[in-house]
Amino acid sequence: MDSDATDDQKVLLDASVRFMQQVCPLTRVRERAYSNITYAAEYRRQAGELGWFSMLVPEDLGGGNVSGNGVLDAALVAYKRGATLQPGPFTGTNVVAHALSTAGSKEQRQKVLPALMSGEASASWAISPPAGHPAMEDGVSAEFRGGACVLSGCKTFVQDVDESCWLLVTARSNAGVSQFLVPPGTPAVRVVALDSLDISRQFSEVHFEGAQLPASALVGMEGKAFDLVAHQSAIAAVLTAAESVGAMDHEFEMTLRYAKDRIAFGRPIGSFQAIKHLLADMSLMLEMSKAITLAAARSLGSDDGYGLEAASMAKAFVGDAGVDLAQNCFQIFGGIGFTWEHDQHLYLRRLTTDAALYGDPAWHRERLCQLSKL
Amino acid sequence: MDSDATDDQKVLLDASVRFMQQVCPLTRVRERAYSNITYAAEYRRQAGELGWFSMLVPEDLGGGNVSGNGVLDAALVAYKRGATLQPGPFTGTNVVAHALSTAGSKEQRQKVLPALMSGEASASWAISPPAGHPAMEDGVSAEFRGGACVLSGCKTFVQDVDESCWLLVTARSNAGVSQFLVPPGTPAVRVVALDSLDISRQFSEVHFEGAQLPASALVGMEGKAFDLVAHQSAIAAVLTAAESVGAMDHEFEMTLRYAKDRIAFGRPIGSFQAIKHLLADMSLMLEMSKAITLAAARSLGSDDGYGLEAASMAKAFVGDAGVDLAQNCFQIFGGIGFTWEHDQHLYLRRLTTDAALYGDPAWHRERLCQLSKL
Amino acid sequence: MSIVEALSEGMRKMETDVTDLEEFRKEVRAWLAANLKRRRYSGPQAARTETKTPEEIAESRALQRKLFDAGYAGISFPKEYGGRGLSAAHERVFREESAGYVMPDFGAAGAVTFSAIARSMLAHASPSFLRRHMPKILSGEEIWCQFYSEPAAGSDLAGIRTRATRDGDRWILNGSKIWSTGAYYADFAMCLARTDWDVPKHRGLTWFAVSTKAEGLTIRPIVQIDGEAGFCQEFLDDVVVSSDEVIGEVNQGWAVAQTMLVYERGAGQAGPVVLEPRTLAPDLVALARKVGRSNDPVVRQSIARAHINDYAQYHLGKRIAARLRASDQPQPAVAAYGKLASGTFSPIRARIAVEIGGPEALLWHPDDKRGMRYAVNYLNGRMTSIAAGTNEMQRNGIGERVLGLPREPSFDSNRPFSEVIANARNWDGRVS
Amino acid sequence: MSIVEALSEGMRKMETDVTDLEEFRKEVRAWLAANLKRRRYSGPQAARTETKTPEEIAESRALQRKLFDAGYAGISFPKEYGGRGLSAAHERVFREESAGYVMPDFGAAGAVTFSAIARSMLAHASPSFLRRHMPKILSGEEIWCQFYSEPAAGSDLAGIRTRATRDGDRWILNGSKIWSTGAYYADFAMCLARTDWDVPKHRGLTWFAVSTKAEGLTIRPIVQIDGEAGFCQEFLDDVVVSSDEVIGEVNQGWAVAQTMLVYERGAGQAGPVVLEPRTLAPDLVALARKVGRSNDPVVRQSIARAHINDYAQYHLGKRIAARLRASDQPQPAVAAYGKLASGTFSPIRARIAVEIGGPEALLWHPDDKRGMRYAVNYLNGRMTSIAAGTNEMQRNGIGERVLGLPREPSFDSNRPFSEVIANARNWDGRVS
Repeated sequence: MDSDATDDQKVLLDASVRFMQQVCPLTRVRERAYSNITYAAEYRRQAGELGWFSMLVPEDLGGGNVSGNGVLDAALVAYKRGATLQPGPFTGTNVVAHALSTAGSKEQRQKVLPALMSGEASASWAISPPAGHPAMEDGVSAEFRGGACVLSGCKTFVQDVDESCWLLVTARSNAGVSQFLVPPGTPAVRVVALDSLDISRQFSEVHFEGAQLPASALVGMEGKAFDLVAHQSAIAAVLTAAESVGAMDHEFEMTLRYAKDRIAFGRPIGSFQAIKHLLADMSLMLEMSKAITLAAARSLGSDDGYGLEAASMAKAFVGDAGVDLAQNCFQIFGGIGFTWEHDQHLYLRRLTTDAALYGDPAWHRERLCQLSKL
Repeated sequence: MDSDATDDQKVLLDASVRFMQQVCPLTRVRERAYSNITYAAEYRRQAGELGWFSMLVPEDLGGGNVSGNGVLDAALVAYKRGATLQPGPFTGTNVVAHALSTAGSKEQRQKVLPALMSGEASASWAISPPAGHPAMEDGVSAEFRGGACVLSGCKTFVQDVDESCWLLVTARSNAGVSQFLVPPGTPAVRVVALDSLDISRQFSEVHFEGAQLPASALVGMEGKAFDLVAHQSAIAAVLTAAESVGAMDHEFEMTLRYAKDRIAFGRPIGSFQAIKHLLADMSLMLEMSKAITLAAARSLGSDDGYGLEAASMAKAFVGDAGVDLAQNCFQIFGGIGFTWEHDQHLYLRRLTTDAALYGDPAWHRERLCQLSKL
Repeated sequence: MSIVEALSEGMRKMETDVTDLEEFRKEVRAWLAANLKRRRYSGPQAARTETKTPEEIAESRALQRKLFDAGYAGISFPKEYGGRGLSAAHERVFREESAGYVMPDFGAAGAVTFSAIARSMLAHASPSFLRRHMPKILSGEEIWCQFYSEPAAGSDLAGIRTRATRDGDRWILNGSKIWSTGAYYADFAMCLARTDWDVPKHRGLTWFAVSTKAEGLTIRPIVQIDGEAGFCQEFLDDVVVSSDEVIGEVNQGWAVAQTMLVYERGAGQAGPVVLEPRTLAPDLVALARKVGRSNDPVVRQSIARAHINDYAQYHLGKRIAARLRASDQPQPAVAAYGKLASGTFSPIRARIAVEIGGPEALLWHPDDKRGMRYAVNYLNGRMTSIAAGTNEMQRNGIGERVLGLPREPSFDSNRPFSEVIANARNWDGRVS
Repeated sequence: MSIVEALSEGMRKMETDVTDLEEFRKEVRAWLAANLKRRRYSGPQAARTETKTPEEIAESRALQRKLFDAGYAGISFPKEYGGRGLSAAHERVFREESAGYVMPDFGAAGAVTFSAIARSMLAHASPSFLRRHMPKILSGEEIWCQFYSEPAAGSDLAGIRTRATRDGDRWILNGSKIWSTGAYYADFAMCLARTDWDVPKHRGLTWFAVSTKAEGLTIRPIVQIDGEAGFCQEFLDDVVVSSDEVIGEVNQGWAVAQTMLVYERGAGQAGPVVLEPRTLAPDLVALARKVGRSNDPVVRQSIARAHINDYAQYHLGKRIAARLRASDQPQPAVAAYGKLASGTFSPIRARIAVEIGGPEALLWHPDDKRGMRYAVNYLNGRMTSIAAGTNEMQRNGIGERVLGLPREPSFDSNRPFSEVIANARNWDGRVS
């Protein structure tokens, strides 16, 4: 999607790519370098310097973007991140930065937001309930007792939570949907690291065992978070789709090269229609994935009235197309793709997980119907 | 599926094929010969002589089959019928003959059943409501007033109703699901012939405008038809799937021949993998369609406890596979397939309609879940 | 200078001749609002080749004349041939602005006339030919069609067997053509014939302008599977054509065909003419509501799928257009993405309607012609997957020309065509 | 006598030697009930090549020995080679009856040993070779594996580059093999090597029996994407093999390979060993219930689809088996339907589980190894679409050998193999 970037965006992307190549190439992803706290902190700090976590924050709060459309800038960075399966809660931190900018208290904006933007701290969004269709706000209930608020329940699929990580928790109370900003190290919040199909990132389950939070932990007003959650969900959808498109693009290139190089029956296998036509179809789906993701980023970032719908459409389309593409690449690689040392499985794992993250294709299709008043 | 037939079944099938070749080859189907009453009556009479409408009727009621499994025999005949897109309510008449054998009154068994078996009269099943998911029993309500029963509402997708056609109407009353045998020419029963995607058969809408029927029109007990309707539905599913498989088989053969004969780029097009692999996949789906349809017929006809499930599985699988196959054949024929004079569209029309008839694939999948207590 | 270079030079030249585009946009906007009727988005337009009545054609001719008189026909065509002599960017502005209006509709033949045929002529025909025909084309007086495909030459576009024999300063044409869209109301046809049989297939072809009233020419409508007859089949029996009416060089017909292909695939348009789909598949929603299934989660999934595909296809089109605009050269293989997308998703979409509607989509009252629209869409659902280049041909093009995959073995590109025909039946796949 | 004739004569011969099958069935039923443990249907078995521990292998050897001692190993193998000398029908009876029991499990290597390897040996190896090895194979003492595929020879099965050079009455082998299932616990390998480079590829191949303890042989487990290491890669560095241990004729290895293929594809089994799936996809139902989505209509559609495909696949298998039994000749291309069905539907089924489960299928507690089963199935979902003949190869076989479609052009079947290798890189698709 480089050809879609403006000159200013290209500067941002080039710097970002250099950073990733130096600090976290695929070999380091394989080693799970990001699970080391010191490494992760340094990664975040440098990413913060590049502006990765400031793009959805208005200038008067210290943020900024290069094109006037922060969602589009972030999506282009996400696309580059996806190509080398970068770890770290990029989507989460940006979603939380957006939420604090939009609805955070003065304290949250002044104390937490700058730390997120600089990469000093990270943030992740605890949204998915452990069971059921990802009806986003389920899983954790909030009860107000005196000046404190008590959270109980569980969220899962929370990405890259570490000791310095703030959690934005979307929960239900009698008043409706509310959100809470939970500081790292809060008592009765138990983070359980899980193993995962996707080995490029770390997912956790977070248990809220009657965790007490001060009222100041509320983001926005109690029970009024519905619209903000919808917007956060759209941002997460677009950024996840963009990361997927990056991963698709890279995997497609690997596979294309293999189809040209691999010889069987005295010919390169890419000369057989069975392979050639499959690659042509995959290329079409990849181009459509790029087109719909960019369209969604443009629409959501410019508040043109169709952003929520477009975001859900992009997530649904790319979710399915990404898994299809990874499966087809696997088929073309054949036996060699079954080996641990080959990279294809890293992409298959990532794209399959991305499809489910922040709402799977079926969920976003249903959401599109609801947004369209069907 | 000839190789699956016993010697006795082969005799039945050979005679049936000769009859169809002589009386109703594809040229006559195109001319809609069956819309002529005299022709239809003669067709039915000869078909009756072959035993087409007796196979689901026990011997003590004058029926009989050649293999001990009437559903299997009927499915094999249906398969042969499908190959040349035969008209006439074969499925309907057999379903009604089964219903009367199982639950009909003495009068219905003695007066109507013999006429159906001989082909003197035909019968069609009015089951599909005009709207909604084909929740089979909707669309017509029955109300008992004194000795009479009044039917109101509408059924659609009723096949090949003509002046001599009995209707088995599945309706709701306060007591539950009931069925009624409506004689041809009943007042306040208005048959509206519709145009249809499928031009090999005639479908109608039947309006019941407060039609009064005597209590003797009930088939079985009021409100107790649920199990019988489920069994009828399974029979209709298997016979429709079998007709579809016959149509698929014939269309596949036509297309395979074309792929061998048609030259492009100095080669027969069937030598290109794009065509060859598509045909191989279609052939697989065709073989699976044969396998699942025969399995369902065997299971349903032998009352082995899994017949209803198997019938729904066959209908769902073949419904989708039939439309896929017809679409792929169209693609292989290319331009020539767009012409009215080419036969491919007759098969496309038929297979698409078969998929929807007596419950579409989605409906049968949901039914499978319900039968499986999910 | 290759055709590709000639074309791109032409495009660049026009691009440089820039007047104030925004000024032009205002002018266009005002004229459209004052003179044409609006249309609205009602779901994607299904491909269909409908029979056109003489009245409909006459109406479209009048509307085309209106555009021509106002200077909006052939905006980027040279003035000496009846155009306005503005740039491709102006043409684009007009297309963007007019997307919401009812425009002349000559059916598929219209699209062919104004994009592929007129533009290929501009690139290849002689000045005298262009002065003779182009103003009549732009004003709607001459509708053209193609005599291109043949019963034995479909995907294999260069496998033409219609024969043209030179006879002094005229040519005698014999053979048979098929899939000529709108030939029954066209005034002229651009006809491809073989003028040399002893060279490989691409090197012995020539284009001719043939009047549809020519003696020895029989035009017969083809009844399609939807009952319409928008296509025709032709039989050429000693049809005489003057040497003046050769388009491009003799035996260089493949070069013209390549140009034509570029414009047919939309490289000459460089901009989507459809509206952005921002309403959830209105046709499917209406159908689902009608049959009471709009709350069925399975149906809702299908409706959403259809709309998402529409939306992705629209933005793919925009993306392709932008890429083509940014490029110095026409890129037919890039345009093939749009064709393949349509060929892939149109059949799926037509099928979704039939699945949602069930009997409501499959059956209709004989006197309710609107009731058959889902069935007709379904039958025509494969139009874009077959006509004007099958999905398979698009995949070959994308695979080899965009992705750079190694070629399919070719058995017919280096041998005399007469020999290829003779050998094909004995083809056994063995390569010595 | 061709291999196919030899095989079918062998099959017929065994079939004629009929004792009372029903008597045999009773005997088997009683023995199984008294000696083995039962198993139940719990959804289709996902293809997977797991690491086997020495303990598991030892257990399976003991169980195999138990079968052997009771006369149920090699039921249709000749008595002189340790078998029971009964018919293929007896073998089938045993397979049907034992389907519900826990049987010896040497992993994929076991299936290879007892079907493909043992039966190919029977058809091609010398009597002295068979007397030496076969009783040990049947009793579980000698587990065999294949050294067949190579890094540069996957789908192109005859493109072998491992070299065997004659040296008096012994051969020296050099090269590299891959995808040898269970090589790390096998005792012997059947190894294919090129013994003549100056003839077309199919005509210069020979099979050798190689001890896995041979000097110069390095066996290295391949870590798979699911973390298991059931496959191995081998390096042969001047491995010496005695001429006694050649299997079949020198340079006629392709004939042996063809026989092996027939048995690998199940033509030697002629009967499904799985249970009829009559319970709605139990694994998926359990998962849907666990995540509270068993009432979601979209999930229910997926579950039904999966079960219907399972059911159709099972009955396809039965149908193929019946057709193979009815035929006089092995029909590997017919058996290819079963392989293609599995290769088509296994990946779909694995994906459905992941879609239903969402995080529940994608994530698991590190100490809950069962929690990762959906992820492992998913990673192995393409096993049957790739291993032992890709879907693409099955489609070629069905297309050409069952449907009779014209052949793909072949560039390597008539030229010396050394020349094919040299030319492949310069392949340009042009056919002179």
